[in-house]
Amino acid sequence: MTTQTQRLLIAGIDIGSTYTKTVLLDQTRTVRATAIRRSGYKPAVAAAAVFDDVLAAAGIGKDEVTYVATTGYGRYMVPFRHTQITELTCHAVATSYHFPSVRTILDIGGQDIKAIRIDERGRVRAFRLNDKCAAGTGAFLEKTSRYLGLTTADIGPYALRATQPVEISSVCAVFAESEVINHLAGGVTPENIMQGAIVALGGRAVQLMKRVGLEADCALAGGMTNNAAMVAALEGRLGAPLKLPPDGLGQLNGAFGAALLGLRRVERLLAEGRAIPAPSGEASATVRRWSSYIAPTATVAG
Amino acid sequence: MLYVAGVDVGSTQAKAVVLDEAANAVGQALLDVEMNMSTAAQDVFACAVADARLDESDIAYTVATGYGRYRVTFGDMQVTEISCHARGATFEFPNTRTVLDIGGQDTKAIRIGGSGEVVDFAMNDKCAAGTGRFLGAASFALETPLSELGPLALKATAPVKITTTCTVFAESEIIGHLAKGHRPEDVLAGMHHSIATRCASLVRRVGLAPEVTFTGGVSRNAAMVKLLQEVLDTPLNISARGHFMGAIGAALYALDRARSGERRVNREEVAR
Amino acid sequence: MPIETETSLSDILARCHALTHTDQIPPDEAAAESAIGYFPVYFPEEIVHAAGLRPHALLGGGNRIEVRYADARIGSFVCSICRSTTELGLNGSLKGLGGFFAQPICDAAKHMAGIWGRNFPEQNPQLLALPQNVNSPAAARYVYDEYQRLRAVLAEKIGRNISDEAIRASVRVYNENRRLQRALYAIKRDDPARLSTVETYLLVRAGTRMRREQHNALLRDALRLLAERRVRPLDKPRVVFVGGFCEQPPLEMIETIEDVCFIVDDDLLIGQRWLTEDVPEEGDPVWALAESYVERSASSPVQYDARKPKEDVLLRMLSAARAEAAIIAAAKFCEPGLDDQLALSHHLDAEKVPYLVLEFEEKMTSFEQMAMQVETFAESLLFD
Amino acid sequence: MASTASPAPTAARSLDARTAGQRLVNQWLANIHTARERGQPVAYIFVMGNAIEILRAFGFELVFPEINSLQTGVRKAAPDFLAKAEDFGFSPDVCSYVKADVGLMLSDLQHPSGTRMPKPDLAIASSMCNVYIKWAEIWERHFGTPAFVLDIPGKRFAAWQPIPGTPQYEADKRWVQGQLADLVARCEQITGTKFDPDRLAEVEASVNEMIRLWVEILQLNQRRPAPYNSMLDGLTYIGVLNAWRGTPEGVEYMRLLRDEVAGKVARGEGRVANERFRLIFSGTPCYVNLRRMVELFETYGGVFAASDYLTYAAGGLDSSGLFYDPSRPLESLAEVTTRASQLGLSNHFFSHHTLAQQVKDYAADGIVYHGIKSCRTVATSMADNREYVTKRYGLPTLYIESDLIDPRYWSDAQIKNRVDAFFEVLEQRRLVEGGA
Ligand SMILES: Nc1ncnc2c1ncn2[C@@H]1O[C@H](COP(=O)(O)OP(=O)(O)O)[C@@H](O)[C@H]1O
Ligand SMILES: Nc1ncnc2c1ncn2[C@@H]1O[C@H](COP(=O)(O)OP(=O)(O)O)[C@@H](O)[C@H]1O
Ligand code: SF4
Ligand code: SF4
Ligand code: SF4
Repeated sequence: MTTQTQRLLIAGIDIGSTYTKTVLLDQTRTVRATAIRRSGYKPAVAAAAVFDDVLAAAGIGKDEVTYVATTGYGRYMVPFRHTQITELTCHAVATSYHFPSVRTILDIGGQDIKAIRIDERGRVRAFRLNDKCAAGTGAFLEKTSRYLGLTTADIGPYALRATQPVEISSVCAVFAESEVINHLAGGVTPENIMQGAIVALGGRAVQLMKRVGLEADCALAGGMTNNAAMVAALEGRLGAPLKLPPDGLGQLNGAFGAALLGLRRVERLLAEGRAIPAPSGEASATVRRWSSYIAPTATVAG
Repeated sequence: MLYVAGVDVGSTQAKAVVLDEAANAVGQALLDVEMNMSTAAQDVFACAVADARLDESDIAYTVATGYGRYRVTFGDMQVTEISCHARGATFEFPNTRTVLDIGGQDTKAIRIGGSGEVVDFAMNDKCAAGTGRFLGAASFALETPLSELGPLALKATAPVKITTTCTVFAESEIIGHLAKGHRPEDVLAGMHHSIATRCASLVRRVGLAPEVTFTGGVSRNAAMVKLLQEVLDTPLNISARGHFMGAIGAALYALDRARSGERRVNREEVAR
Repeated sequence: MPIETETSLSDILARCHALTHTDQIPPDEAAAESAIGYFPVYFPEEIVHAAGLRPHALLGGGNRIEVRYADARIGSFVCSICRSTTELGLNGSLKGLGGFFAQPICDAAKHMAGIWGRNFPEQNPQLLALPQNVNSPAAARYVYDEYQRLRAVLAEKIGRNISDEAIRASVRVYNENRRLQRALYAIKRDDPARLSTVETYLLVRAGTRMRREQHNALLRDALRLLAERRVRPLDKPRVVFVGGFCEQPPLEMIETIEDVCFIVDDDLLIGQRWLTEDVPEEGDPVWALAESYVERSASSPVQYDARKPKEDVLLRMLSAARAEAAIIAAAKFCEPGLDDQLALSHHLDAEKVPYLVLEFEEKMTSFEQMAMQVETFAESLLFD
Repeated sequence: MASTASPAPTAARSLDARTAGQRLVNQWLANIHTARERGQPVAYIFVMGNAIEILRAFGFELVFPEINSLQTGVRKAAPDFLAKAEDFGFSPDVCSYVKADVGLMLSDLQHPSGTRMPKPDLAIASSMCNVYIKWAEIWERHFGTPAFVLDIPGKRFAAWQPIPGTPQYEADKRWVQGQLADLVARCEQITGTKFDPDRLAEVEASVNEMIRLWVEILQLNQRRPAPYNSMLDGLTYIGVLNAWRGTPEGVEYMRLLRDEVAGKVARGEGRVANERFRLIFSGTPCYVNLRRMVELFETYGGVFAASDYLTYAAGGLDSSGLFYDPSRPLESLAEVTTRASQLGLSNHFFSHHTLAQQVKDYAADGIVYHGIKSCRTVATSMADNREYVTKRYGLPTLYIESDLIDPRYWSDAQIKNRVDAFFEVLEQRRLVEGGA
């Protein structure tokens, strides 16, 4: 039997294409602990691992966690979740929690860019994702940095030292690599190349923001918030400051949003005097999938 | 004795071949293109010459080809990979009418006429999907050397359908499939298949006519050879020197020039 | 009893699926010769039907076929339905088609006729030049003339002329078919839990692979069974789906949407119910068809009609279906679709109607990203 | 080898007609600029599909959105305009002419040429390119100017012979004539002036003369060396031809041009110093890199002797020896418009023949196909066309892809690579044929 007075602990887990992130929240909406790991081979494993990390960090046991909300592309891969929400909704909720004035959010992730337009209540109004092309995602920077022998964390500080960034003209992230080689051969400094890549990426990102109908204020979420040079580049393009989630929650923004939504749900359940359901992880719709139906007489050409 | 060289500076690897008067390969070299194309060209040229136990000044004429052909400072002439691969392929397989060259960053299909002349060609556009890089990504994701990708893929029993065309994302799709519990060989087979079909359509663009010769670095990949033969449903000529075909073609053009009395212009400069 | 209902329903649907998810011209249709292929959107099937031939809607290759030949023949920025249809031609799936018609719905489609002309002259490929200007007083007469041309072409093919009476009979069959389709859509609209859009889609699409009389029977059975079907109500937002007028979205895409929304109206296979009212069954039947085309027809991005601004059409669709939001899809590289997608989304912005913009390709096979977008959309509609 | 072929000077020779043409273009732009204050009605119209004659007869000032858009490319302003349109929400896959034009609308119609484009009183979209119609819908939304769609049916199948007198030809003619009647009514209502057949007859007479000269000019390029490059000089000519179509000034210009070109032929002056290869260009040029593209070919002594683009741009009249009969102005306008579509513009069933014929007529060595990414009208079946032409006629062809005005799609290294290889092909072919 749960009561209003009971201590609540909500975990939000964001299983991204590159990193898996988690935030542990209590009923006062205070962040108790956070954890980040590379998603790697098995997202499910990474999720379980960050969950353990965050429990350890908070010094509590699994059973003390009231509710688990997952998000990110691996949101369905977590058996111990109570519910799953998409990262767009999570980013929207989290950002508008920090900055009610924000109307446009940019999330530059490892494998996609998302531009989200939200209303005053933090509801998603419109959004755009980049197409399935690496040119214009975090991967693009990581490839370039890998090539220049830099770690992801180096990218920002490094690029900030650029004096005259080169133009990266290739549409393709792969061809961009040989462009980088040529620039290096041409004696261009790595700083300037890195910055060039960042500017190129920034341009694409702002384009995407405009395509959702850019409205001030703007915020940046996702791992790219760790990249000071990118933040500067974006602000330059926008000609306006970007709001960044406080207390290093930038990359954790999705997880934080999931936790917030989880908490809301729990509060409603309690208010309605209902019990908190068991993890719904395995439950899935049992509608007939005609798309996966193989007609006996069907002959597939080609 | 007259010696000539062909240097093929590709996007990922630089190849050089030295031929003697009778067009026998007396030296060859293969280097990864690291930072600087010009130096890569210099180095691979030097290695090939050394491999032939010659001195750079013995080389009467040098033709440069490949993505970085204009960066070969010491070359006497530039010819496109298209002509060079065609020339090399018809030299090794005189009945060649179609050439498929899958390289590190671009893929070319070449149609060849009755007298070995290029009549038509097609190349991949501004997207690196379906090129050798795709395999590079696989090799990175699976931590398997390029040379072992093919053999491994051949072990596949239930090939996986690869949906991304993006070379960059291929890496994570592979990881995804592995995470879902697919066997590496099956995933690899899927990769190979997606490249094979892309390349096949390029071949059809110039019109498939036997015999078909498969050149470029990827021709060293047994699985790709097998798959292409299935998809194109025709046997492929494969040369042990397939990776060098561009360089060989270039060297043959160099030999033409040298025989017709041309001599390299800046010998002493290079000797320095 | 309901169990039996379910089984017999899914038998029917399974049959529809089998018929519509094979690329070969149905083998049982012994004479492929009698199949008259036509490219979207609308085609006056009645005239073909009256000739004793079988109209065969060409709806692309979906995400089942592997494009091997077509990429070498089609520009890189051209939609998938043109690509895959060309592929089906080149890989022999459409071998022996008794005729091929495209209409000037867009520049890509016009070229389909040319591609067919170069590659499959034996199929007598043609353009049925339906007009882009239906607002001129001269339009109906022109459509009439073009229909008579079609009638003559088909008559020559079968070696006898096609009587008015025969066409009138076909009009009757098709009028019933359109009535039955409207009945299906009524259920979808009033009781969406009873009939899903995927099911509707399969039922309607099956009509492109059988004689209309058979299809009428099939729809009647389906409607009877649907009436008996037991349904448990679900709480999902009601949306309309537009953008399926030509290139066909994969079933997975519709399912992905239906997982979280009720699609209460759509423009999928709109060509099958292009004529919105019964075609007059008296008088000159060809004139009746031509006049219906001009005066009583649906709307799509590939038909300009000053009387039907696309924005109004969508708003009417939304209110008629009591939908709270719209999903505005467009096929990749489909210029008409993409242009309208923008116009509509801007208008819905102004009207404060929530909408989701989706770009699809018939050949797409991974739906994670789309699921994420659709779920987000549903979440934005649901939660407060 | 090609690479050693001594490069020819690529500097374009200046024609005197160029100055004349330049003046005419400027005057035309000036007229457009001042149309509003002069209270002259303005019509937007596309080059394919011949309603221009009627508009002239009613004294409309003509704005060619296609020319506006290509000019943003020529003047290197395209990226800003395209970006504006894409920020507005247009997909990158949409026709870049449309996007450039939307960019112009969003820039308060301030064209980089310095001209302030007037709003249209009338917008005519022929069905020669269906995008015209979508484009007109955009104007309808933006300006509130209702679109007038002129549906011009074309060839129905390869063997179709719509001979005047046959029911099918008559049906199409009746249809077009009916719509032209609607258009006349629309014009009368907009301008408040009565339709004057004699005026139309005058316009038609001038058009006849211009086309007669234009065909002569085209044929003069069959001579070796070719006096001009259809993909550079030719484009300037066609621009003037359209802007001044059906006017005495236009006739004057064409005559001047014809004489000049004839003079060059007489003096044996070629566009390129040592003409080594004559080529046919199929498709629309890339206006952002026009000179660069031509230069890539001319350094090898390759000149574009002819192009199907010039046919599109001339409204198809050149292709079929079509002339108006000013004694029956409106009817003959309907006839010629219908024929031009059947025999010239809607060429889906015969574009490959036309090209092969041009290769013969112009003694060309090969065909260069330029696929336009965002233009389905040009690019949809070009590869298939090329396949057919190479297979059936054994002609050497080159296929390159970029865009009309979107520099993002121009990859110089890739295109140079292909052009280099193409000339190696042509050289090898010469060797094999023991020619040259
Ligand atoms: N410390 C850092 N410095 C700079 N960039 C970073 C840093 N950490 C992450 N990133 C960038 O953020 C991206 C991943 O961010 P994230 O939002 O976690 O992606 P996803 O959610 O798709 O896994 C990486 O591609 C990287 O470019
Ligand atoms: N030992 C090998 N086995 C199989 N494939 C190889 C091997 N070595 C190189 N490759 C393939 O060949 C590609 C490079 O081929 P190459 O023709 O040199 O391309 P380029 O000329 O563009 O550099 C590499 O991307 C790799 O996929
Ligand atoms: S262009 Fe490059 S980055 Fe984009 S999809 Fe192709 S390979 Fe990937
Ligand atoms: S999908 Fe669009 S572009 Fe393709 S054929 Fe249909 S209408 Fe034309
Ligand atoms: S699609 Fe092509 S022909 Fe049509 S308007 Fe655009 S550029 Fe012109």
